[in-house]
Amino acid sequence: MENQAQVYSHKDFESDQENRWCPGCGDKAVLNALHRALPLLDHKKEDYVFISGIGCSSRFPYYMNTYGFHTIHGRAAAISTGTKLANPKLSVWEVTGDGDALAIGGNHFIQTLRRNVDINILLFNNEIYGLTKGQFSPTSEKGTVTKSSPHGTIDRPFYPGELAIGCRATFFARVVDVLPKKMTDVFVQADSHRGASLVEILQNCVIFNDKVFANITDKEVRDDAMLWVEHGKPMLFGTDLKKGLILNGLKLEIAEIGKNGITEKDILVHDAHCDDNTLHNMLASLKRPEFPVVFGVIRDVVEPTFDHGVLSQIEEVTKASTINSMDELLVSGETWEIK
Amino acid sequence: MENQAQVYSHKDFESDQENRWCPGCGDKAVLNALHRALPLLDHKKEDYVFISGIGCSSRFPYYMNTYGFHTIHGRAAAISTGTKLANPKLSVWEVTGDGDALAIGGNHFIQTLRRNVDINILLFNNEIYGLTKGQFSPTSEKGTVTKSSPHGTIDRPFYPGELAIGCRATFFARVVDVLPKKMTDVFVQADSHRGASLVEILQNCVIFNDKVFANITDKEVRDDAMLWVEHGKPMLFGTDLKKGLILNGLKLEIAEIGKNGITEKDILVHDAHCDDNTLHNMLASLKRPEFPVVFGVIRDVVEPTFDHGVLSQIEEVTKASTINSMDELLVSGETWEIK
Amino acid sequence: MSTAKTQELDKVVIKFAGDSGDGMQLTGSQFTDTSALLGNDLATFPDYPAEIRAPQGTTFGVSGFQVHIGNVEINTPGDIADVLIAMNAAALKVNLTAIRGGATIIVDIDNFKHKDLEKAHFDSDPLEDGTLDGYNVIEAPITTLTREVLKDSGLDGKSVLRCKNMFALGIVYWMFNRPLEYTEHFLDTKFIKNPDVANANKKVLVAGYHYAETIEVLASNFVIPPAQIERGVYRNIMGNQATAWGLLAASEKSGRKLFLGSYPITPATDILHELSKYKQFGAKIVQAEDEIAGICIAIGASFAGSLAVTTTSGPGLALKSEAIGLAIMAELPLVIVNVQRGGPSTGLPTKTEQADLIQAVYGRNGESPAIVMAASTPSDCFDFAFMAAKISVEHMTPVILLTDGYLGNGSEPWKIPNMKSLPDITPPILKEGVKDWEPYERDAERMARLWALPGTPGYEHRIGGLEKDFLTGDVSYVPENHEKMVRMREEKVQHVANFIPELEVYGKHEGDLLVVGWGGTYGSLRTAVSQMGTANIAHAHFNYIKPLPKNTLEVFGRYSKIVVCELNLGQFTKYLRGIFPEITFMQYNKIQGLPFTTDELTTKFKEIIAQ
Amino acid sequence: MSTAKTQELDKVVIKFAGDSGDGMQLTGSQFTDTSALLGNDLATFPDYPAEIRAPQGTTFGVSGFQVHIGNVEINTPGDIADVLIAMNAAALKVNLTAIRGGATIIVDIDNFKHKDLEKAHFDSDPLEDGTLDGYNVIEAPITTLTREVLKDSGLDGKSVLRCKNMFALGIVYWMFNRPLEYTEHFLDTKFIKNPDVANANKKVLVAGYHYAETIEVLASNFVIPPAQIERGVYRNIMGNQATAWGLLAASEKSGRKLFLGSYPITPATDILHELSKYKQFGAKIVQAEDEIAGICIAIGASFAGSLAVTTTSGPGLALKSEAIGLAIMAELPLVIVNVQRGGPSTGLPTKTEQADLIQAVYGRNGESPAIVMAASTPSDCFDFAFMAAKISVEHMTPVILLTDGYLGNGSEPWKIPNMKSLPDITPPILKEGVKDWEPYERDAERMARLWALPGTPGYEHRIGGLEKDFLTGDVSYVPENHEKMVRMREEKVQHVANFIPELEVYGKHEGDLLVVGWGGTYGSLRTAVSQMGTANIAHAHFNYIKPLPKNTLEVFGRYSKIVVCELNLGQFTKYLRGIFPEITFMQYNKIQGLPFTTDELTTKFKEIIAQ
Ligand SMILES: Cc1ncc(C[n+]2csc(CCOP(=O)(O)OP(=O)(O)O)c2C)c(N)n1
Ligand SMILES: Cc1ncc(C[n+]2csc(CCOP(=O)(O)OP(=O)(O)O)c2C)c(N)n1
Ligand code: SF4
Ligand code: SF4
Ligand SMILES: [Mg+2]
Ligand SMILES: [Mg+2]
Repeated sequence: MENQAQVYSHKDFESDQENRWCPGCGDKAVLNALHRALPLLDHKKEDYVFISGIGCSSRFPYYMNTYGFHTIHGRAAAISTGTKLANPKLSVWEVTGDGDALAIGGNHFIQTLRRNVDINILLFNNEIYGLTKGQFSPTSEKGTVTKSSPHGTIDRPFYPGELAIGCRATFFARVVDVLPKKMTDVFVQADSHRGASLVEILQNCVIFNDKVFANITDKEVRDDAMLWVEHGKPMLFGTDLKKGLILNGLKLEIAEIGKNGITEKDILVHDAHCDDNTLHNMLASLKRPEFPVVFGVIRDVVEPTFDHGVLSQIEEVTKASTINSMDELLVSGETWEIK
Repeated sequence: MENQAQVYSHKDFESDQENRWCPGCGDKAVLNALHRALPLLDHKKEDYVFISGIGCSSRFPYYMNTYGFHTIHGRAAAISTGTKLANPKLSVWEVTGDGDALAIGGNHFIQTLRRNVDINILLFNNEIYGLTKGQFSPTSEKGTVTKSSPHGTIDRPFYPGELAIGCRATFFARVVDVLPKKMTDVFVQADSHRGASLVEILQNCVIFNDKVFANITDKEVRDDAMLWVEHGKPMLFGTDLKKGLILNGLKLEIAEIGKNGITEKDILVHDAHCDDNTLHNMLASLKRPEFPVVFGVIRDVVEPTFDHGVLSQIEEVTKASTINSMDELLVSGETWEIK
Repeated sequence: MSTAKTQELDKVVIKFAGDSGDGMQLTGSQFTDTSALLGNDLATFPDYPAEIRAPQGTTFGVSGFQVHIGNVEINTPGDIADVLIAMNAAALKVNLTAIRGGATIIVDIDNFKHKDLEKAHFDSDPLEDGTLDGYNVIEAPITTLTREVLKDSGLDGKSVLRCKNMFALGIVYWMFNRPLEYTEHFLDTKFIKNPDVANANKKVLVAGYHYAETIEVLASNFVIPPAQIERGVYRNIMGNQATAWGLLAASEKSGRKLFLGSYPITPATDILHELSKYKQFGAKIVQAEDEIAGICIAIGASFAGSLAVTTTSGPGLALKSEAIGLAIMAELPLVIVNVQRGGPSTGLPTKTEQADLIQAVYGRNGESPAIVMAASTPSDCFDFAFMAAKISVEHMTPVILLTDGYLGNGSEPWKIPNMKSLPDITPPILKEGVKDWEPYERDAERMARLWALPGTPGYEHRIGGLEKDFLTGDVSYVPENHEKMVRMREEKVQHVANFIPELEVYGKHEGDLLVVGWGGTYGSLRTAVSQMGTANIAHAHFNYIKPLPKNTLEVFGRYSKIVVCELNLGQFTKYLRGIFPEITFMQYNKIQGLPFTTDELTTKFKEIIAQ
Repeated sequence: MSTAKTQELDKVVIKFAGDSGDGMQLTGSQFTDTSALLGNDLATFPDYPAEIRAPQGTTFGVSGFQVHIGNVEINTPGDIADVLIAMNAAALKVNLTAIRGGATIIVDIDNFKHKDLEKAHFDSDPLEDGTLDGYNVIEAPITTLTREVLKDSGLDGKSVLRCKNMFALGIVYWMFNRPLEYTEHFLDTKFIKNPDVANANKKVLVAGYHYAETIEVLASNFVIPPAQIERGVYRNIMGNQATAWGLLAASEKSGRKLFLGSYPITPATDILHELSKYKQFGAKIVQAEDEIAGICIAIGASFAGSLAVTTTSGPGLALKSEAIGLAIMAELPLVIVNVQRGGPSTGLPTKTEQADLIQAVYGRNGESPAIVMAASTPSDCFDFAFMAAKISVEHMTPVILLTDGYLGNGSEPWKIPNMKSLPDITPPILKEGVKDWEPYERDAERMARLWALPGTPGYEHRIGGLEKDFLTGDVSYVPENHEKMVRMREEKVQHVANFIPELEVYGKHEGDLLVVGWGGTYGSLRTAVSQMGTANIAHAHFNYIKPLPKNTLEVFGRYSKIVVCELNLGQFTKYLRGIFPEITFMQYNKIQGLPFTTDELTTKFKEIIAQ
């Protein structure tokens, strides 16, 4: 936020704590991507605060050589809100899991997006409760078999992007643990967005939900399964980027460049900055196997932030106020003297 | 649900409790509309259960001569879920306010919609906390001046319909306290929908938020300000229903019949039952003064309900199970005998 | 003109009662303010209905305002009224059990018609059926006379009726020989944009005064001379307002911005309302989505260096339990104000009770000691809110401050303090540039760790809810470290005893009976003990619950009997027994949503002494 | 073949320790099951790392399983091990302080290379630097030998390594003269789809056995003859599983379908897992969005007539506080199982502690009495879960059942009961057709109101969290009614004392010292007291906390000294002092996330008696 003289390397952000995630856990890739993103940003090291709830992913702050707070389950959004409001010059990153944010923390999650507090929310979505050893989460697809759903789940899942847009979120992006460079890029964009920046990270839990995203991330399917959007660019995917999205009425369809006279010009160009969230919602909800899953910054619009609102109201009230110290307040209004 | 021999009148549903709402409170109109809706439904009187949280609106169960539970603040959705699951033949109605459902109860609200529990949710939205004497709520428009926001609110509001659609809700309708007959109609439709039926009721709080909906309900503006949708019917409004909605790309626009060659045929026909919720979301989010506010059943689609899923899983497991009594369970697996 | 004579009185309890819409709160406050200006000591208690605005004329829609004034020290709003103003039948019905035999009852006879009696559930007319035998009943046609006075005012019917409370006030002003100027001035200011309404009200006020002077029914009127009150500038203050101001004062003194994370709940909401008015002090106020968010937002703000506060009442405190544990573990300052109400569950939300003490002390998982304090009068809510904030930031751990609905909504004259006269607050903020600092390092005196604020270079560190290493604050599963930390957190709280005043008694230095109370029962207990005449009795009142004042045991030892009086089933008693197994505690409890009355207390005390 | 001689032993404590991936839990269970089949009494305790799967070879990734077997009564998994199997250097490091001097230590020498020592934070090699002087160390190249045995098996390297735990098990089977059949059969069943793997494991098991038989280092092997165990059919059962089964049994007995609303939390989650398996009993299981939803969904189900249950651990109990108050006010049955863990806050989630007692008893707003019980062994979790359900539905009020991580994860042989032998459960369900019934009418004996289930014609009524009229259940603000209801709710809970067994003591009927405990410390206290020889001592163990058994005071009166032993700072002690001010309680506390050891207890008891 403020200009800094110092130039940081990723090492500056690595803490001395032994990493306790399972070998092969996707969380490590995210950590690395973030270690690499921070030096690209414009904050002083001492201004970073990482605040997490409880879960495997919520151990994140211990591995960051910044200010950090590993709080209680589900409440990281509220605690982050408090920290940001109290000192708006801090760069506050909330780290949370699909259980932490969307089960117990569901309320704070939606309220934080609604209020548009200027924090970055890293939502580690592994579609499972890792730390408690493998129960289904609110993002587990229907039918998921886990220790607490031996016959498959009955719940329909949440789709974080759709839920966020239901709260009129101003920033929503999706990344995946296997593509660290792209993660770093998106983290940088999340930071530069003023307001609540929600980044959904598809993260593989090797122990309890291994390969849940394999149908998206496997090398063989990846090209057809991922569509990376970029503001101002046509929404292309597939090997050699020969497929793209077009609109038919209120529905998205896949078109192949070169077939049926389709050229790149026919392909929808991504507008992350348009106020109307209809298309963003459609993009966020595309699912395999009919469609590719959309990655990158899907929505990024400017709206007043809550923290800024709080500050400017304080300023306005202060300007207008005639009572400016406690001694003045104490004798204001009706008083009388006993002599 | 089950066929009933008995025919009820609204009097059968009136309890003997003195009504304690403020004179002129919109809650009373809702109560009357519901007293009149129940006799039109197919449940036995003893099968109705009204479950509320805390708030002025949550006193509702006391005025219903049915089973009722006035619970704690924000938890009516969870408690209703339990009651419905425990005895699926009951007709469970959750009664809640904008604070009860969308502030403290936000999490249970979204999870209940996500799970698609077969209950009816009456959300009394007066954009204020009534019972605690007038603080802003999560639905209060930005800038609202209340006792706790003497300088206007900074929060952006929730729009219940949008939030619900973000949870993939299967039923969303909107009504208003000043049109009791329409309320009754919609309550009947909510009841016949299997799954979570969310009815947002715009309700006037005469004491703390009087006339907040006047720009919609005032006799002079009403015709232009309200669009009542009905499945399969064109979306018309205005005096003599001469205006209607048309689609321009991904945006809704207002067209006037007779102008620019527009006829009734050009007007969008409402399809409440289509799976895709894009248009429903657009309808739910129309706002004054650019657009009329949309009322009636906006979305009503069939999806498996949570309660049905729970029951059928029990049936399946029971069929497949070889252990069917506690005595059998106790001696199952590894045992040994000491002689 | 009446020939009534004027009598001098020591003190009197007056209750104004009417429909929610009748303006009884305003009427009562006017009488209070005028009396305060005359130098009386006083205490008040408003008594709102649970419903926002119940149908007119019903018993559950009655709103009351009781004021106790005197030329002697006044500690409570009074048990029962000497004068009742009943604006309708329902107001009489509701208050019948709360007036002294022989009391004066002024009724607006216009609202005792058949339908009024019915709504009030009177089977027959109480003005005729002997119900009021033994009372001095003044039947005034208040509504009719108000209409009459204003018939040419040009005001509409509804506005005219809104003036009738001024007629009643006029009568009472005459009865107690009070001047009208203060209220006339108030009306002019309040209706500055509407002089017609101001004038109408003033006219009716004067008419009421003259009516009382004229009619013969009032045998006499009274004078209550000024009390012996300490010199100084005074104001009236309500408990919840005093709490809010105490917190603001602590913010100014400590140099830490106030940060409130709160969710509305009766009867605590007024603190949120009050603080929302003073953004010019840099106070940040978040009305959160629920109690859990309220406290968590505050904890986040505390981490960042604010004077963090959350306010609530019983059910809300229950919801905050888990997060309080986090603040204890993270050793962050946090003030939790709990304005108690009747429980359990939703209970009696508009009534008073002291039944959250044990929740405040014990209501969390694990060994999670919090400092617990309690205010005892509307005005000392200021002092204890200030002290709660001071102790919390100086000792780096949460403080729970208990008040109650009776204190929060009650008001009394308050000698305005000077900010300079308040103690300093010195939060242990870690200054830039210190070497070799460890996050859980602590000073010997207070055992408080240092507050290293995010944004300060070089102190990057991580805290959290898992058990912490004694020095580094890193996560530690070491068994001995856990035991050390559990004992340290308890000891740190106990250490606060070195920083709080010792317990003082009122009455005999030693004797037959020590009356023990805590929190909001101060007024009733002090009054009762002072009325015990020559009995060998004293009163010890606790504001510091955990830790207790250091001399507590010594004080207890000076009396042969101890009775702990509480508005619950004996929570403080149980707590004291756990700490002082060597002392025998008797207990006296009431749990009716109401304060103790002097009578029931003195009766009990005499009984105990006689045993 | 070895010429070792066979010795007879009374009991032995064996600890299997290795990397999380080394299969130590399975190894331990196999040894346990085989010993159980031979008729030994036993108790076990698994000791998981907090991390799911930490990097190989690190100390925080060590997983252990301790088993205590004997031909005498065994009440605990044992304080310290007589035999340690350490699959790598980290496993040795972590367990060094938990083995008896002179113990036998079997190490896999292949995992004591330089990098292994480094990861385990050994500065020098413990096998050489004298660290293990005084122990009987057996250095076996387990990994190498396993590889050797399976070199022609066709299995890949990873799968081969997964068999090495069987080598260790084989060694231990030889040491204690156990047959291999049970485990061989187990392996055949477990890998029924993968006979290659089954055969490989069996081969390695036999190889280990033969290795031990062959090498000369093992001076002797041991026999532990069967214990004197009551006749009957037995199984091993873990505490959490027993809790689940007790609830299922109560459901069958009461005719009320089980309904669980729960949210995962360590160490309670296994109850949810276990119950999720038995939908064929009609049990409805909802994994809710959080603890509050979990309890509220259960309350909704209780209203509709289910046997409603919610399960959690400390922080979750804190979150449920408010809703428990609702169930108390609405007088609905509800079983709340709290599997305690180390606190405060997130604390030590995988460690055991008894520090939620006071939260269970007091942690709610207002006067909100709940029945509180505690199980004391893994297997009696069945009995107390059953009783909690019985009491809750029969008395129509919530019951909090406390267990802990030590009980929940521990296991022991359990004599399988017969459903007929369990007491009946008769919920007070209101039958159709009763006239003149009132919602809050109650029977004299139990003071329970009747359960009028939605769906029953004619009983339409409203309940809720506001104070209720004593009879009609309508909302009531009447002061006297409130006091009556508050006292009634407390009394109703106290009345349960008439329905529970009296307190029994183990040891002397009267004497010098009564050792008092509650819940999960049963095994340690009983063992310690039994080892006090001729001392005039007895042990009284509480399973019913609120209300206490009726004869509690009488029992206390029979001993000159009483010491209350708890894994907290003295919560039960405080509670008892509040109830029995006439009794002097000493206390002995430990708060390290670990159970008491017999040694520390007997030392303490002797000290007290000598005083
Ligand atoms: C109040 C409370 N309830 C429950 C838990 C147990 N718990 C810890 S983490 C967790 C879920 C973790 O899932 P997620 O947020 O998806 O994180 P992951 O481990 O998958 O990264 C649960 C249920 C807790 N610590 N505190
Ligand atoms: C745990 C808890 N927190 C707070 C409250 C106080 N409270 C009661 S109702 C209410 C809000 C009511 O608003 P809404 O749900 O919109 O209902 P309305 O009164 O407007 O119908 C609040 C904050 C409470 N009763 N319990
Ligand atoms: S359990 Fe899953 S999410 Fe947790 S650390 Fe292991 S791999 Fe990662
Ligand atoms: S306060 Fe408002 S919502 Fe509540 S009863 Fe009165 S008018 Fe209705
Ligand atoms: Mg997860
Ligand atoms: Mg509302």
